Amino acid sequence: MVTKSRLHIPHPSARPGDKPEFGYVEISDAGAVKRPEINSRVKDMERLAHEMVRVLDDQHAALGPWHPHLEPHDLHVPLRYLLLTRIFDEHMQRMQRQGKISFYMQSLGEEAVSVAAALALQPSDMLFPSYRNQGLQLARGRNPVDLMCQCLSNSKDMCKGRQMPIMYHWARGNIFSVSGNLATQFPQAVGWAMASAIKGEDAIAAAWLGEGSTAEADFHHALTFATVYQAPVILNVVNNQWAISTFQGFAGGERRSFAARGPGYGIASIRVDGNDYLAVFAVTRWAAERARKGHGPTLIELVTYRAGAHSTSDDPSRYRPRDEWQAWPLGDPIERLKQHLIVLGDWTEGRHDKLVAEVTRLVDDSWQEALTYGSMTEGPFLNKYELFEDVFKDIPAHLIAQREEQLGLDED
Amino acid sequence: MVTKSRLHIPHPSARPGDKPEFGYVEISDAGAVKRPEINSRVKDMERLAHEMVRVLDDQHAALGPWHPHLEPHDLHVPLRYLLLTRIFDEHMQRMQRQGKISFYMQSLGEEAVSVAAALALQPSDMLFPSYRNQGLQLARGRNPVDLMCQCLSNSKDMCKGRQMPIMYHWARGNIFSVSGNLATQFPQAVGWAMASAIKGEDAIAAAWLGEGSTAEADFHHALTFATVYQAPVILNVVNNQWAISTFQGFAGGERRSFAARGPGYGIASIRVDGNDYLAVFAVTRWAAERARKGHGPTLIELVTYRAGAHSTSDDPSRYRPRDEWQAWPLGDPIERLKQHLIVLGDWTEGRHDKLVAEVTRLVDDSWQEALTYGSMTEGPFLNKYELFEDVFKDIPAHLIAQREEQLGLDED
Amino acid sequence: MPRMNMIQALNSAMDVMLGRDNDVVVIGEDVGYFGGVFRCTEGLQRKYGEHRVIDAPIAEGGIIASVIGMGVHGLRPVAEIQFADYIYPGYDQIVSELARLRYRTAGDFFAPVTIRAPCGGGIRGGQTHSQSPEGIFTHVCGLKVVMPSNPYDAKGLLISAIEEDDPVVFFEPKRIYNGPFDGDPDKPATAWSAHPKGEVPDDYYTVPLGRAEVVREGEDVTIVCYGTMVHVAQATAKINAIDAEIIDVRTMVPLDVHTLKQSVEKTGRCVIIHEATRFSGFGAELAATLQEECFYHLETPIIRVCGWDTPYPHAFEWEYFPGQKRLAAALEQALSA
Amino acid sequence: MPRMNMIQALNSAMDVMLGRDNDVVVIGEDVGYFGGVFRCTEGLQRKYGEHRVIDAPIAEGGIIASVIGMGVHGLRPVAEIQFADYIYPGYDQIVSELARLRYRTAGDFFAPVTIRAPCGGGIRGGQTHSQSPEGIFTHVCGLKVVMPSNPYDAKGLLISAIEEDDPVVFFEPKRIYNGPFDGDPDKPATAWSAHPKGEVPDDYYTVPLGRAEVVREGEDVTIVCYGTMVHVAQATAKINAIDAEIIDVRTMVPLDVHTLKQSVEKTGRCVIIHEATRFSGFGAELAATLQEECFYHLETPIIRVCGWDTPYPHAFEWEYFPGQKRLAAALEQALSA
Ligand SMILES: Cc1ncc(C[n+]2csc(CCOP(=O)(O)OP(=O)(O)O)c2C)c(N)n1
Ligand SMILES: Cc1ncc(C[n+]2csc(CCOP(=O)(O)OP(=O)(O)O)c2C)c(N)n1
Ligand SMILES: [Mg+2]
Ligand SMILES: [Mg+2]
Repeated sequence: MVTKSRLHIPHPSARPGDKPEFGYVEISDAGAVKRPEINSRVKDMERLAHEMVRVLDDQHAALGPWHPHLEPHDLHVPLRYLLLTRIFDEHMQRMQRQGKISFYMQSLGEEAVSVAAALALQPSDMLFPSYRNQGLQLARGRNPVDLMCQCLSNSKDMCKGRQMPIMYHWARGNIFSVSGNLATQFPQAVGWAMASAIKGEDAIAAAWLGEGSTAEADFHHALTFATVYQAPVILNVVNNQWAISTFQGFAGGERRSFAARGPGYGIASIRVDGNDYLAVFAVTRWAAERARKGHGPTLIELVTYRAGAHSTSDDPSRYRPRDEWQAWPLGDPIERLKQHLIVLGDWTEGRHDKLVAEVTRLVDDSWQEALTYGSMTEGPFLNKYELFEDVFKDIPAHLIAQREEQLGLDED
Repeated sequence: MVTKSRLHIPHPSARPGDKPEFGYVEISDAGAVKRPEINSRVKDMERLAHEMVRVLDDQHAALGPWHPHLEPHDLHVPLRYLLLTRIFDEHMQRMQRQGKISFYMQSLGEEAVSVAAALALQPSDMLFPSYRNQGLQLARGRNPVDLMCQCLSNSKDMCKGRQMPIMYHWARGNIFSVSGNLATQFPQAVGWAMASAIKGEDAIAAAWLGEGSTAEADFHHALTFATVYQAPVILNVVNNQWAISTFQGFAGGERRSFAARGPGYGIASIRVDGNDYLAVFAVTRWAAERARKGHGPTLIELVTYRAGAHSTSDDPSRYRPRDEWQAWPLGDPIERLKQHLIVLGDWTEGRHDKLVAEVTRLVDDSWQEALTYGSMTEGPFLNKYELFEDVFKDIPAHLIAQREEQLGLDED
Repeated sequence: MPRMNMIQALNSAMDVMLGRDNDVVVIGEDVGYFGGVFRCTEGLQRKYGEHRVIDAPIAEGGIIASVIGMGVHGLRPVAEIQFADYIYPGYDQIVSELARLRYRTAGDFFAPVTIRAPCGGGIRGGQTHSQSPEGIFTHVCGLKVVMPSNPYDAKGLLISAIEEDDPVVFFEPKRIYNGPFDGDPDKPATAWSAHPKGEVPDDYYTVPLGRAEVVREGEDVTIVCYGTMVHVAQATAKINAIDAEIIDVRTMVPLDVHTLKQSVEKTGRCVIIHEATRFSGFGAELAATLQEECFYHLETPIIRVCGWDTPYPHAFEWEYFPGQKRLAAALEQALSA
Repeated sequence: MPRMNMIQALNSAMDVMLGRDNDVVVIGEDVGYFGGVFRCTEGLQRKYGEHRVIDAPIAEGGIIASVIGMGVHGLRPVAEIQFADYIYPGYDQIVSELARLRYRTAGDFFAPVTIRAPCGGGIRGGQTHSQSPEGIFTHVCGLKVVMPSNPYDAKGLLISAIEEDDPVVFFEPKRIYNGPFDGDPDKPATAWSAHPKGEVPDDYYTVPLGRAEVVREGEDVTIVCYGTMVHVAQATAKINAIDAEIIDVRTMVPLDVHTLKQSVEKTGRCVIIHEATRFSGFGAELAATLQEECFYHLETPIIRVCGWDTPYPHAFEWEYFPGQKRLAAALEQALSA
C-alpha cells in the first residue's frame, strides 16, 4: 500500500453495503429555473448549465416557465411509449436470461430521456442514439417486431445478423446506427447537422451518449465543430451516474456538471431532470427551436439513474448498493408522469393497469411474430453467404473468391 | 456559390489588404484582476478565465495584486533570455534562408510565454513544450550550441539526425521531446504529473500547446485526466491568434476564451497577457504553488501574437495583413519589460544595446562552435548506421540484418 | 503446481510484478474496484491500493497518453484496453508517440509501457468485440507485439513484457481465457485445469519475448499459428492424422524467424492460420518472409487460412472463424503436390 | 492538351467535381482561404464558396467524424489530412465507423467519403512528415486504398474516388507533386511538363479504381510498385538495362491480382518495392498473394525492397529511402538463379 501518494482518486458516495447517498446531486426546485429566449447569448444563460430544469414538483403538479402545457393526448401518448419501452426491455431482458438472445441492455429508469426527445423533435430530424436509447425507436413509432428481429439475428434482422443485439438502425425513420464504439456518433451528428446547414434544410440532428463516454475524444470534437460552425445540433449527455462500474466522477463529474462543459466552448447548455418527462420535452423543444432558427447548438445534460445492470453481462451488486435506485432523488420517470396525469384528473389507476396490459400484450404478440421470422435455433435463417456482402457496395473479386471457398467447404 | 447555406464560417477580423483590427481581444486594465488564494475553489474564481491578468500598464509601471515584486536581478535575467531567444531565432531563421538548415520555426513576439514560465518553475519540474517554446530551453540555461547542433543534424545532434530542426529535448534539463504531432504532449504531461503524485514527489509538470491545437483530442484528454486525478500540472494554451492560416476562431475562440474551457472541467483557469513578462511569471508561480500544494491543475491561456510566419515554409502575407503585428494591442514583450526596467531606473538604452551586442555575439559564437561539430554539407557527420539503433533498446535481428544490407550496399 | 486459467495467470503476473516492483502500476477502464470486465485485475486494487491499480476515464487515447507520461517519469505502467476493438482511439499516441519516443530522442527518453488488450472472437461479441488487430501494430516499428496461447505462457510473457523497457502490445485471445478451444463450438467447453499449460507457478518466472515455440513436432507440413489458433491447429492435425509441425509464434515482433525457417525447411510445406482478416494481415508478413527465406525448400505455396475479409459478423461468427474445416482443407492442399 | 503537375491535377479533379456535383464539399486544415499547405485546393474556395471548401479545426478525428455525418446526409465530402503522418487521430473514426458503416447497417447507411493525404518522404520532413501508412489501411476491410504515381492518374483516380460510394483513402506521394523523381536526390529536379503523364485533360475523365497499369512491358522480372517508386523502378530498369515489366499498382484495395499474376507468371521473377517500412507492410500482402498465385512459375523468391524498419530519419532519408541502388541489388538477386 502506497501511503505517500497524493493522487486524487474519485470515490462514489456509496459502495455495496453502504447506505445510498445522493447528497451530491444538486437539484433545483420545480419551476425555479428561468427560461431564456431561444436566441439568448450563451454568456447570458450560463446558470442553466448548473441549475436543473424541472417542471414536475413533488406533488406531481407542473409549473414554471418550462411547463410545456401539453394537451392530455400529448401526455397519454408518451406515457404509453414510456411503458412500451420499459415492458419491451423487461421482456427482452427475460428472453436473454432464457437464452433466446445473446445479449441485452435495458434503459430501466431513464426511459423519459429518449421518449421525450423523440416526441419533441420533428420526424425529419436525424437521431444519433447510443445503445441505451431504444425509447427513441419506439416513440418514433417503430414496430417492436423490427427491434426484436434484430436482437434475434433472424431472417428479418435489419442488420442481417452482422451486429450484436440492440445495435439497431432505422434509415426510413431517420435514426442512425448504434455503434459499439462509444461516443463516435457525437461528432458524426455534428457533421450531419453541418450538411443540413450547408444544404439550407430545416432538419436538425440530435445525438446521445453516456456521461462516462464524455471522456472520449469524440465528445470534444463534437463540441468544437458544433461551436465553430454553429451547427444545428442537440448534444445530449445522459448522466445516469454510472459507466459500468465507475461512477460519474471518473469522467470529471465530481467537480462540475457535464452541462458545464458547454459554455466554455460557447455552447448553450442546460442541465435537466432526466426523469421529468415534461422538463426533458420542454428543454429539447427549446434547443430544437434554437438550432432550427439558426442560433446554434445546445448541450443538454439529462440527470438520471441507470436503474438496471449495465448489460446482461454485468452484475452491479459488485460495485454499488443494491437498493441505490430506491434512494434516487429524482424518482421513476414513468411513475412521475402517471401521477401527474392522475393529479390532472386525466388518468386513473384503472386506466393505467389497462394500458400496461395492452402494452404487455403488444410486446408478447410482437415477440411471437418476431419468432416466426426465425430465432437463434430455428429458421427461417439468414442466408449466411450474405456475410460477404456490404463490405463494399459491389462485392470485389477477393470476397467473391472467399465466398466461393466457403461454398466449396459447405458442399463437402 | 451556394447561397442557401446557413453554415456559420468564422472570419478573421482582417485579411490581406484590410486594416488590422483587434477589437475582439478583450483586455483588462493592468492590476484590475483579483488574485485569489491558491487553494480557492474553481467556482469562486471563474472570472479569471475571462478577464486578463496584466501587471504592466501602458506607462510601463507594474501594479496590482499579481505584481510579483521581483528583485532587479530577476528582471535582468529574463530580459537577457528574452533577447537571447529572439536573437537566436533571428539567427536560425537567417541560416535557414541561407540553406544551412532545412527548416526553422521562430517564436517572435511570444518569447515571454516561455521565458517567464521557465523562470517561475523549479528546475525539477518537468516541461512538455510545443515547437514554439525554445525560450524554455534557453531560459533553463541550455547552451545554444546544443540547439544549433540539433538543427544542423550534426555529430553532436542530441537526436542523432533523426528529427527535423527544432524537435529538441533535454533529459538532464527536464525538458521533454518536442513532438511533430500536435497536442500529444498535453496528456502526457498529465500522466507525468500523476506519476509525481503517486510517488509523492514535489515536482510538477507543465505543458504548452497552441490555441489551434486545442481542437485535438489530446487537449480534452489532458483536461479530463487532470481534473479526475487532480494532477499537479499546469496546462498552457498559447493563443497567438493564428494556426498556420486559420485564426483562433477555427478552434472555437470566436465565442469564448480558451481559458474558459477549464472551469467546465472543474479546473482553475486563468487568462493572462502573454506579452507581459510579470503577469506570466506571476500566474505561473500561482499555478505552480497550487499544484505543488496539492490543490490541483491549472489551465492558463496566454494571449499573444505570432508575429512571424508559421515556419520557414509559410508565407503569412497570403492570409493576414502584413502589418498586423504593429497593431497588436499587447505590444512586444521584450520592449515592455525593457521599458519597465527603464521606468524603474534599473536600465538604460545604452545598457540594452550592450546586452543586445553581447547576446548577438554569444549566438554568433555558438553558431561557429556548432559548425565545428558538422553541418549538412561538412563533417564531422553522424554515423549513419546508427539509424538502425534506438528503434528498440537492443537492436533486434531483423534490424541487424537491414544494417548489414546497408553496409553491403555501401561497400559495393 | 497450481492450476490456473488464463485470467488467473494474467492476474498472477500483475500481482507478482506489483509486489516486486513499486514502480509497476495498472490502469484501465473498470480495472480497479471492480477488477475488470474479464476479472483479470480482480483483487489487485484491494491488495496494492487504488494509487497503483487505477480506474480510468473512458478514453483510450487519454489512458495511453497518461501511461506514456508515467513511463517517462519512471513508472512501469500496465494499461488495459477493455477490448482490442477499442484500442483505435489510442492509436495515435501508440504509433506517433509511444513507439517512436526512444528513437526520436536517441534513447534519452522512453516509456516502458505494456498495453494489454483482449482480442479475438467466438464469444458472440459481434464486430466490435471480436477483432484481432495485431497486424496494424506489427507494422509499427518500435513496438513489440505478443499474443499468448495458454496460461503458462500468458503469465511468463506478461512478466517479460512488464519488465521490458520497450513498449509492448499484449493481445489476449479472450475465447481461451477460461479454457483451450479447438475451434469446434459444438463441443463442450474444456477447462485449463486439464491442460499441461494450465500448470502455472505462483511465483515469478518469465517466458522470453521473441521466441516461438514448437508445440508439436512433425515432418510433413508446418503450421504457423498463435493465440486461439494454436489449439485449432493441434486439433486439426490430430483429427486428420496429419504429421504437422505446429509452431506457436507467441511474439510477432520481434519475430523468431529462425525457428519458423528451420521448420519450413524441414517440412517444405507451410500453412499459416490466424483469426484476423486475411488481406494485409500478419499472415502476409509470415508468408512473405518464409517464401523469401525458404523458397528453395518449398514444395507447395504457403497458404494462409484467416478470417474472411469482412467485419466479424455476430450471427455468423463460425463462418468467419478460420476453424478446423478450413485449416484441414488448406493442409490437404499444401500436402497435395 | 494542358500540362499539369500533380498538385494542379488534384486541384483540377476537385474543381471538376465541385462544379459537376453540388453535393461535393472539400474540408481540411488550411484548405479554404489559404488553399492548402501544398496548394492542392488553391482557388477552390474563391470559386465555390466557403460553405463548400471549408477550413477545419485542427482535429483529424473531428474532420473524419464530421465528413461521415455529412456523407450520411447525402454529401460527398473530400477531406484533406495535411500529412498522412497526422491521420492517426482519425484512425478510430475511419476503422470503426467509416469502413464498417455499410456492413453494420446491411447497406442502409454509408458515407461516400474520400480522404486525401500527402504521404512519403524525400522532402527532409523527418519522421513526422514522411510516412507511408497505407499498410494499416489496406488491412481494414471496407476501405478502398489508392496511390497515384503521376498527374494523369491522380486526377482520374481522384474523380473516381469522389464518385465512388465506398470510402476511399487516397494517398498522394508528395515527393512527386512537382515532378517525377527517380530516386536520385543529386540529380536536378525534373518537371511534370516533360512527362507524358503530365498531359492532363481539363475536363472530367476517370481512371477506374481497382486496375493496375503495366507501365513498362518486359520479360525478365516483374517489378511491382506504386507512387514514387514507379519512377525509381523505371530509372533503375533503364540504367541497369534490365528488361523488367513494371507494374504500377495504383489501387491497393481492391487489388488487381489478375494483372500482377499474369506478369509474374510470364517473368517468373518478382521484386516488390515500396517506401513504407518493410515489416508487415503492403509488400507483404503482395508477396504472400503472388507466391500463392504464381508459385509454380517462380524461379526465385519474391523480394521486397522497402523502407528500413525504422522511423524515417531526417538526416538519413536517402539511406532510409529504398532507391535505385537497393532495387538494383534486388533485381540482380532475383535474376541470379
Ligand atoms: C471506445 C470504447 N471504449 C470502451 C467501451 C466499453 N464500454 C461499453 S459501455 C461502457 C460504459 C459507458 O458508460 P456511459 O457512457 O456512462 O453510458 P451508460 O452505459 O451509462 O449508458 C464501456 C466502458 C466501448 N464500447 N467503446
Ligand atoms: C496532428 C497534427 N495535425 C496537423 C499538423 C500540422 N500543423 C503543424 S503546426 C499547425 C498549426 C498549429 O497551430 P497552433 O496550435 O495555434 O500553434 P502555433 O503554430 O500558433 O504555435 C498545424 C496544423 C500537425 N503537426 N500535427
Ligand atoms: Mg452512464
Ligand atoms: Mg497558434
